[in-house]
Amino acid sequence: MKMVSAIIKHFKLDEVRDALNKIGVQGMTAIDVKGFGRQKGHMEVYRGVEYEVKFLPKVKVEVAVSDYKLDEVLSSIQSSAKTGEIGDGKIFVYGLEDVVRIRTGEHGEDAL
Amino acid sequence: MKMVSAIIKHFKLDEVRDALNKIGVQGMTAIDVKGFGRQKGHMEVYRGVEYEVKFLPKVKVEVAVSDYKLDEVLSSIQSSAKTGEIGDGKIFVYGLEDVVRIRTGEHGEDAL
Amino acid sequence: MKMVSAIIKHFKLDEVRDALNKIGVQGMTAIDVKGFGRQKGHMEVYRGVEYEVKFLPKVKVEVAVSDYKLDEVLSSIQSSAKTGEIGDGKIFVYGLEDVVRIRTGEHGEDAL
Amino acid sequence: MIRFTAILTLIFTLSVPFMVFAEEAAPAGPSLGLTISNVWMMVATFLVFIMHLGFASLEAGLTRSKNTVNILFKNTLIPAIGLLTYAWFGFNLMYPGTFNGILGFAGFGLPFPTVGGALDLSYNEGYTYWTDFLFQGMFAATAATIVSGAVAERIKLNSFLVFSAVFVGLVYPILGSWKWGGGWLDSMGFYDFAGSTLVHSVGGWGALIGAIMLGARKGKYVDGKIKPIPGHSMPLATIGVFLLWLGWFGFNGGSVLSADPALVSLTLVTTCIAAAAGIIGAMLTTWTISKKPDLSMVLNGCLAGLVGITAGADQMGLGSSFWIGLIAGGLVVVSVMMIDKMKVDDPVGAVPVHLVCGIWGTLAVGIFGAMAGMKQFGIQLLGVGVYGITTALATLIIFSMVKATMGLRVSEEEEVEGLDLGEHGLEAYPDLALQPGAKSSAL
Amino acid sequence: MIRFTAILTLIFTLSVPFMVFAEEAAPAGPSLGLTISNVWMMVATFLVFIMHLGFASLEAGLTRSKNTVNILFKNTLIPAIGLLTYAWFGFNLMYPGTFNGILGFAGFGLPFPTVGGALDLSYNEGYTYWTDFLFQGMFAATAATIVSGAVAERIKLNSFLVFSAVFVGLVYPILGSWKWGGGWLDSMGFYDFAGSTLVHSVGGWGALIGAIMLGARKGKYVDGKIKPIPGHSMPLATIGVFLLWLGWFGFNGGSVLSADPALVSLTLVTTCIAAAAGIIGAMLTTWTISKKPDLSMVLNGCLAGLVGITAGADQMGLGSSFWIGLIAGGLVVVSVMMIDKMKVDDPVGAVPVHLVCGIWGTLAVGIFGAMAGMKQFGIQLLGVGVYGITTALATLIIFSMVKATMGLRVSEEEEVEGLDLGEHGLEAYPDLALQPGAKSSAL
Amino acid sequence: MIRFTAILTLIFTLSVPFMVFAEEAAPAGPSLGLTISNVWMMVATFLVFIMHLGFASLEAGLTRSKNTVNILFKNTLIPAIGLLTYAWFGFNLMYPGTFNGILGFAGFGLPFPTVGGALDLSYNEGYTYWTDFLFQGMFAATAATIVSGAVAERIKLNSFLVFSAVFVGLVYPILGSWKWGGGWLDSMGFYDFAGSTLVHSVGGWGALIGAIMLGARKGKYVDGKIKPIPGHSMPLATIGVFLLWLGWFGFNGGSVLSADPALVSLTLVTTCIAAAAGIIGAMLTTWTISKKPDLSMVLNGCLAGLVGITAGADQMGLGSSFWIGLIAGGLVVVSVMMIDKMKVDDPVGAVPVHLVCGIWGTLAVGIFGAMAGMKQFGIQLLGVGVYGITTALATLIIFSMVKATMGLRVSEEEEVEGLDLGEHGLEAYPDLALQPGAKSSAL
Ligand SMILES: Nc1ncnc2c1ncn2[C@@H]1O[C@H](COP(=O)(O)OP(=O)(O)O)[C@@H](O)[C@H]1O
Ligand SMILES: Nc1ncnc2c1ncn2[C@@H]1O[C@H](COP(=O)(O)OP(=O)(O)O)[C@@H](O)[C@H]1O
Ligand SMILES: Nc1ncnc2c1ncn2[C@@H]1O[C@H](COP(=O)(O)OP(=O)(O)O)[C@@H](O)[C@H]1O
Repeated sequence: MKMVSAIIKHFKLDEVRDALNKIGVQGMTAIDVKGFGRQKGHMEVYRGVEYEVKFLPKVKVEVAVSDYKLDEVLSSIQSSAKTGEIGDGKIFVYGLEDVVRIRTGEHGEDAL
Repeated sequence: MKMVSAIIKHFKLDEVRDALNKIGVQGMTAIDVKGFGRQKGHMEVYRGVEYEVKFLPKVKVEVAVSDYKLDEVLSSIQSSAKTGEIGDGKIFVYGLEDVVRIRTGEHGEDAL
Repeated sequence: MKMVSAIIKHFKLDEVRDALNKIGVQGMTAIDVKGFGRQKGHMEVYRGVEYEVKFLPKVKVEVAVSDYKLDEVLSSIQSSAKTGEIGDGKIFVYGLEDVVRIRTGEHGEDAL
Repeated sequence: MIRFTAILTLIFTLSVPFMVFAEEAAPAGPSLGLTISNVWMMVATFLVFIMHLGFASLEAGLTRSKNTVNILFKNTLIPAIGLLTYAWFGFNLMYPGTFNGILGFAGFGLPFPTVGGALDLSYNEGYTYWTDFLFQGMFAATAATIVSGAVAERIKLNSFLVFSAVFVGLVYPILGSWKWGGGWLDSMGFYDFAGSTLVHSVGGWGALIGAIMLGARKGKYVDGKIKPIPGHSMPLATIGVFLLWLGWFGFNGGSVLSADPALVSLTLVTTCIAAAAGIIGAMLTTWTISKKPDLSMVLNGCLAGLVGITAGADQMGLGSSFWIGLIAGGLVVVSVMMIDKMKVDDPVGAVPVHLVCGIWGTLAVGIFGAMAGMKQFGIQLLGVGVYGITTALATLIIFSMVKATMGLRVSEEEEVEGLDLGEHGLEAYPDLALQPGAKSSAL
Repeated sequence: MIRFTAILTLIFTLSVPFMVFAEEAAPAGPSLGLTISNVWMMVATFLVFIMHLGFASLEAGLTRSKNTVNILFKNTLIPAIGLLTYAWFGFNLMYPGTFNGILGFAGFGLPFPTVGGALDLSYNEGYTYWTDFLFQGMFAATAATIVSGAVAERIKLNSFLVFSAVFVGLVYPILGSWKWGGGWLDSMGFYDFAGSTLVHSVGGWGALIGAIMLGARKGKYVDGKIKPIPGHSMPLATIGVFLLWLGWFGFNGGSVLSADPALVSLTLVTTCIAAAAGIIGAMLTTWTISKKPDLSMVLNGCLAGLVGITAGADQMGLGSSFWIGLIAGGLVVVSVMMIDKMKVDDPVGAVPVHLVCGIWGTLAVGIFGAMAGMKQFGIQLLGVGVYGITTALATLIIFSMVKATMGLRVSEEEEVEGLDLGEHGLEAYPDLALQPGAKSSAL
Repeated sequence: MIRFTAILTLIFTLSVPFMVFAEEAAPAGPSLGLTISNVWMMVATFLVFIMHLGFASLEAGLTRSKNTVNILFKNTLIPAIGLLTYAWFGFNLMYPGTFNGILGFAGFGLPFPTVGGALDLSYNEGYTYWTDFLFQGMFAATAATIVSGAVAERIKLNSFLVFSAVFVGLVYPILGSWKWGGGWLDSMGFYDFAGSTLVHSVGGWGALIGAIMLGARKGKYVDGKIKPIPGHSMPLATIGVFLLWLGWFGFNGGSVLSADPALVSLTLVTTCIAAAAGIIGAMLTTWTISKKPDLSMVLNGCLAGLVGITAGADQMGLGSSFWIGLIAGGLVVVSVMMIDKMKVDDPVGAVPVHLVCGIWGTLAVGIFGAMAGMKQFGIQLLGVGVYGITTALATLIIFSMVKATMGLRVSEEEEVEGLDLGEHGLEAYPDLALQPGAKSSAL
């Protein structure tokens, strides 16, 4: 199993969720994060002094998937989250050694 | 070493922490997240229009453990976080290649 | 590739970011978390009753790096985040199986 | 719900004849004295009105964000329900004119006195009929608000609304008539200038009975230990207390019922000295007991001083006001802790502030100031007792009836999830949820 | 920007001669009646002033946190712009003295009447020249504020400021002169006590035209479906509404233009009964329609009742006030939903509250109370129509000209990112961002 | 702490004899003129009172959330300490009757004037003894509040409380007696209508010395660069400024010390025009300099205009008021930036607003309006200098003594962690922490 963790723009969250739903992914977890990357932060001014807020608000979406689904999920996220501009984000893929469904105690693929 | 990452209900956080303490786990990190799963979101109404808030508030608890402790930790979390109802959450297990304690610079199991 | 995930103190965030920038790391993601560890929480009083707030505010910084850069990144974080006192935090290292840049669709090292 | 609407519509339709129209309210040369006093009484009315925002802010601030919409909703409804029931029958229950001293009723609606087709300005030297009604009506609604804080975070919305309507429409006016309406306790010499007992203790008893009948919030008392449940916004709570202090200028100052310069200004000074002393008293007590000075206690201390001085604000000198306030400030801290130990869960401290200090203030009239004396103290004690027993009983009956018919407490699930979602389907701070578009997010 | 500053400076420099100095304003034995009424009118002025904070809070509460700084900025600027333009020419456009009934102007600045070198106190029985100006000036600025809510979260800051200056400086006073300035609609018998039409509908038409011309906020109507965009803070919104109710005591009570005890106090009672009934009306309607009682609707219901009673607050009895308010409360809920279905995006409900209920209140003068009658109803309808057409037209022209020259709407990117960053480079709640040092973080 | 309590109790016990009781305050036919003016002065008192909430909100809004409880605590204590010390000795230090012009004292407590056992109503034409005390007492406390903002986020709580007690109890009244008490500067012709110097500059000097002695907040100036530390809530800051503007109606309007219709209403108009012009002045300056219009600066600009007009609010015409306000608005923006460059860390802008514009307003009396002239300008300059030197010196001494005995600044750890946890063990927004039960979380 793999854990897919995508850093995307806030306003793309609904689209990504719908895209994932469409290919049969039923669970995911979203987290508010702040990103720092090629996209430069925005300038703010406070009481006459300008300063750069370097971390930009992003959402991280985590989806656990079976190995065979990985490619489909990756391209689904990539196409639904894309605007073509800098700051679109990144997807990270981790190996997942086990999954447990708390309610039932099931392990592995069954728990997904 | 493994990283155990559990998505649980907010009001179970204290119980899970206490359960982990009891089996000797002394460190953990908690994060506010929003979950989307089998459990359906709640309906809200705003100015006459109903809509579904699909992401529900959950907590993610991350615990790094030695390999030999994994099973104990998993069952400890599973039993303390369980209510038996949909939405109890999931536990994900990752492989952990290294750990560093910042204060001392120790690596590996010693740093846990 | 590796994912380096460091739990640090809030007021060290800028230093860590600058240190990473200096060694050529251009992207990272930061998340507000609450930590529980050797460092004890603080006591609060509310309406005559004392209680311990056990989870302390921390920041998690996630940095994806090429394998060859791992050691440099680890020691850079460790030295910039260190105060020498309990609660300095921990660094966790995961294996990263793939990375995708959403904007371009590039995979692997190219996407970093 | 639809049935409820229909009944309400019917009831109001029937009552309209009783609401006499004021089509020709053109006045004929009002006296300057009346005009001045009436301006003052109107200002006092505005100040009492703003206390409702004070209560709303304080209660919202001292409870959790998942119940904030519910609190704000209740506190918006209370003045509405209060004013309408008071207009419909409450005012005439409270001030029935000459009556048997226990229960009287001057009829439905507000049949205003006229002379030559216009409003009779000889109604009172200090205010017109309309000002009288509005000032008293704003007062009436505050009693219900006091209960609201103590039962917060677990009471069902419609149960609370029904309770409030009965409490503010019937209980408060009837009990009020015994003293302010010229009833039997008034004849006996019981003194309560602006309502330490008539408003605050009455509200406080309602709060106590309500809190006991509902039981504690889930998670408040676990394995015999008290687990604090901090409120969600100290700024809101502080805004609330400052607005309440502001409102008290009208609450006490308006209770002079005229613009009499000496008496009104003395009242304002005693009120402020007691409030200031209440703050100091609470600070010293909490700092001594808890080692750290607790803002929420100091805020309660300010209100404690205000409630304490209310019964005798026109009878005290500066020294007396200072001591009444200082003691009230200490009392409130100690009684918050005691009530907590008795496992009565009162999220905002309504019982310590309004009940405990209401009693203290009423008795203080017999201890300090112009009326001090054993005999007066005895009468004050009697009044405290009478109001205590009758209000407690009345509240018990109403809450029991509501409980039997509609239920009192929300489900455990709703309580955990928060009443905002359960009762209203609306969050207080929706942007804190993860909503696309809500966050300010750079592209 | 620099050019703008230069022009403004030039303009004001030129106009200073018109601002007559009041160096010797020492009064010579004012009458007690004037003194009392003037105190009352000053209090009323303060209350109307605080409505600006009410609007600021309500609008900020009902919109998203990423646009909060922008809303607060606009609402801070509006009274400033309003007072200065009104001082400079607005007051003398609105009250030109005897004029042709359509357009008159008494000159730039505020040339106050003097007698023997001092302020002429015979100016009016109820207030001095200065009180008159300040009370009317505070009123004027509210009309622009109404528009602000409807166009929130997408209008360019400087475009809005220019619009406001013209709207409050020219449109409102000229239209106002037709009735309150003694113009042609006044001669025809049109009645609008405190401005259901002159303030609220005028503001409401501006709001409607503005909202239509700007188009909906991104994400509000997607694939033909309405997607609610909840505001970010219900406590702020509630504080706003309570402050507005408080302000209305001055808005309506001050419109008596003297401290007449009978009339002012009656006005306050009708105002409060209508507000209370508006709350109940909105609650019943929203509870019936949505199954859950919506706080934001109940808050709007309170304002609806207040707007509804405003045209006839001195003409109504209690029953009439109740029905006017109750119907307004129902109307506002229904019209919020209807306007939404028509895909006009009005984030705070300015159109339902101020336009719909402003019209309702104006017509109600012909249906209820002392002036009720077919003829009066006809005249009221005429007034509603005249003000509707002229304001809509005027607003259309101004907005079109602003659009052509400076543009109306911020870029899509700025809208997504929020106007706080785009227009001001400042966040409303910077601590919620991840800033080292901001968070309370144990070492 | 216990010892402190004991001492305080002792002190107050001793002083009680000095607090004469007002047992028989029944008035005997007050004149209508007095009654009216007294109503006005009481209203003005309420307005000055609400400034304390204004300061609390503004300061809390412009600082970080980890120090909010501390700020609210201080601002709740200040009026309490202010009123009690003023009652005990401050009032009689400030208004000692006939005295040597430099230092006088009319005794402890408030020995009110009586005639025939009742309050002597011939005390003053405009107010009773009690109203006088309360109005002046509310004023007194504002001077200490000004300091509070400048030393925020790093001063020890008890050190600040001790400083405040001495500052408001001794420094302010003694300095005040030189002018308002009829002392030597008054004799010389120095003019300060409502306190640009006596309240605002005095507070501002305290703020400046305090900010310098404490040093900057950790992280404000790093490697010679200014790192902005944005406040945590712009809505709170805005609420604060609107409440302050509201309060200024009483601050300036009440300083007429009677309800004189011409003078009071003129004062209100000049006050509002200056506030409005201050907003515009600050907006133009910040927009020009920073390219983006900064809300926090515009809010400061409003206060700058208000502080600027305060010294001559009864002496100015409209044009003068406009220019005084506009310049104040520009001045505040420039001086915020200059003070920052000098590495004096003043989180809320207390020094630019109260000190810089207080000086500007005092001098403006010699430049604009009825008193303009070289001679008056010279006297004004003298007053500014005298108050500057003495206040700065007095503050330096007090702060040095406090520093030597109790220390001034919290530990670096406490500063990083926040004073809310360090001094109070309480968070301002506990729900934002991860507390089970706090969050609204679906089961
Ligand atoms: N090396 C990295 N490690 C962790 N997160 C990263 C890394 N690089 C980028 N990110 C995250 O991805 C987001 C988008 O990256 P960015 O470089 O700005 O965009 P793009 O790849 O489209 O040019 C960043 O805001 C950050 O949260
Ligand atoms: N595939 C997944 N990837 C990531 N997180 C998931 C996944 N499935 C579920 N979750 C998380 O687990 C939580 C509980 O899942 P849910 O399916 O509702 O409960 P249950 O497994 O008990 O039926 C979700 O709210 C979500 O945060
Ligand atoms: N086993 C663990 N799993 C996950 N997070 C941990 C673990 N141990 C510590 N942490 C995180 O690291 C932070 C610092 O750990 P702590 O033990 O207090 O410091 P130190 O290692 O310097 O003594 C904690 O607050 C927690 O967030």
